[in-house]
Amino acid sequence: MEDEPPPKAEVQAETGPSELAVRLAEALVFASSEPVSARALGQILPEGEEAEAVLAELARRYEGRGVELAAVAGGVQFRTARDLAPNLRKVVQQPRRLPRVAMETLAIIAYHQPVTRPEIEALRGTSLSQETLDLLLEAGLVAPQGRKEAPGRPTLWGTTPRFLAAFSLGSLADLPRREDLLAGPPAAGA
Amino acid sequence: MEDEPPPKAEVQAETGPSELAVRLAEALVFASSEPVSARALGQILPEGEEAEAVLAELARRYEGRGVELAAVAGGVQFRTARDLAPNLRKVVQQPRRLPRVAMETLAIIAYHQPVTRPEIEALRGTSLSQETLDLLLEAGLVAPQGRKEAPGRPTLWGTTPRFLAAFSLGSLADLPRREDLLAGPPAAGA
Amino acid sequence: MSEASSSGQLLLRLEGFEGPLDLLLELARAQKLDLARISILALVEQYLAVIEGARAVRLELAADWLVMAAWLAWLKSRLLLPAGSPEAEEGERAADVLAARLAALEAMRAASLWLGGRTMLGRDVFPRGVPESFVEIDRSGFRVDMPALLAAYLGALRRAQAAVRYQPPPLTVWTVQDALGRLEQLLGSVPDWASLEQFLPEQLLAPDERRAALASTLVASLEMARDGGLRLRQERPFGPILVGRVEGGAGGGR
Repeated sequence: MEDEPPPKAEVQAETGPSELAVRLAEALVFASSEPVSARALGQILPEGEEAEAVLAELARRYEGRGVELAAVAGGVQFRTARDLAPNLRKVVQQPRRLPRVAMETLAIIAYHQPVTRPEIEALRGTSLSQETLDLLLEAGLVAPQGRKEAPGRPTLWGTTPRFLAAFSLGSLADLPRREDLLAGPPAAGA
Repeated sequence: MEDEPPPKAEVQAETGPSELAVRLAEALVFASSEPVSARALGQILPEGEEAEAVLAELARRYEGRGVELAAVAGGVQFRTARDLAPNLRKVVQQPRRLPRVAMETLAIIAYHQPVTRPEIEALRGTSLSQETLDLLLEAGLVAPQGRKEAPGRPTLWGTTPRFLAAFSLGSLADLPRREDLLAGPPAAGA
Repeated sequence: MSEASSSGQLLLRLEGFEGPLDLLLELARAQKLDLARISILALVEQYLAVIEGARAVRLELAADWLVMAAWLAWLKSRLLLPAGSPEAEEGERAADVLAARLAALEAMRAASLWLGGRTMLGRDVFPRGVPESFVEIDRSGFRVDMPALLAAYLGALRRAQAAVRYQPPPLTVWTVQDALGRLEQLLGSVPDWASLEQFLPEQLLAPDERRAALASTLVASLEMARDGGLRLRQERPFGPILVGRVEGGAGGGR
């Protein structure tokens, strides 16, 4: 450290920034949590160094590399090269849970398809919100399957192939039978 | 510096990592707040690239610069060159210094982990203040590691990967052996 | 003499020690010897001298200082015994334990110094000030599974059933009005005196319903008897109640 700067500083004074100045700028910009201005850099540079020239030299050295010196509000900051972003991006899947209402509606559609909205509401004993239906549509688990030939021609709903895939079912026939789900005597008694 | 990268990149194209691989490694390690392992780098490198070789090439390119590649905590991390610290300390925000008691407690946890609070207190011959423990926890240097199967099930404490990074250690195996610590007490004690 | 003066100095700094073990370690270091070869007896005497000195100037001492002093006094009494006696051996073992504890603490002091001498992140070297994160969280997927689907289905059906309000099955009641009609209808076709039971409807079978119908018929017959439509007779308490036609003119049937 002590043998480096003196000779170079003198030489560089005429031709450009010293190696120490560039190293200092590199380290400062790297470690700062805020963009570094030429003025801020000037405070730690040796006497006689031009902060602007040092930053220009630093930017030149990083050209085309994995990391580049970007001019941002208030100064400069290192940024990873934009062309590398797709390689660096790591997508973490964080699937949502279906809300209970949506799960119930899905189950009713699965077991009673094709089924109209009023029928779903009658089965659940409560009204079905558009949100819930939209959520199931968005998830691709249900789809309209024509209309019922009845007054008002209400839409019929059914499950999609994606529903089968999501629940690892070969076909709808693989759904557990209703009779197996509902324990006999209590259901009959009610 | 302009005479450095271009010729090498061409030479390396046949014998070593590709320029893209080095740029990717540079960007990834630069972007991370934690040390990056060769395994993690390998996941984003193009087919046929050796992560270890890419990191070695990257380290070589940063030698003597303002920012250097250090092997710590099972991976690599960019850090400012040590000789620049006196200049940087003036402008870069530093974490709080650990008082002697905290350093001693940290050493005990590092050497005796997993260790309970009463065990730490027995070693030091005095009670451990909540402040000290809070300080180490806040700095992310220690963490609970389960409970001891003993009456009261006291919490067991151990060091974190951040501890390794903070003290530039590759792994806990880099800590000197206790016998070696005691071998030179006159020197250390003085 | 030098011992006394050093004790005095230590006394002034007693507050600065991290407990009795810390002071003992400092005293051991003052012996400028390998920790393995320090004189525990000399150490004990120095510690006790410090504590005595503190008491002389009425310094408030925390309990652990005094507990250590008591234990060291006991240790000293054992160490002064002639070698070979069981008590002396006990003292030797305790002295070894103390020396081991001091060595362990000394090792950790050294470890702490060693750590402090490392290249420290944030002191000697600095990490990147603005780390970037390339992690994107994809929340578009849904987590579904068959048990949850089935549980939801059963839950929905159960709740829908619970929503239907409980309605008790309607009771078939033979009203007084019904009984009046039947009495009037049958009165002409029965012989002179007939038991009240004979006027009950044939279709009622349930015992509860039969008793309710009997009560209604009795009330109806009393009403008709009052109006002179029929006569009633009972031979004895709780005996069968007999119903008779009114022959021609009126007549109190009571």
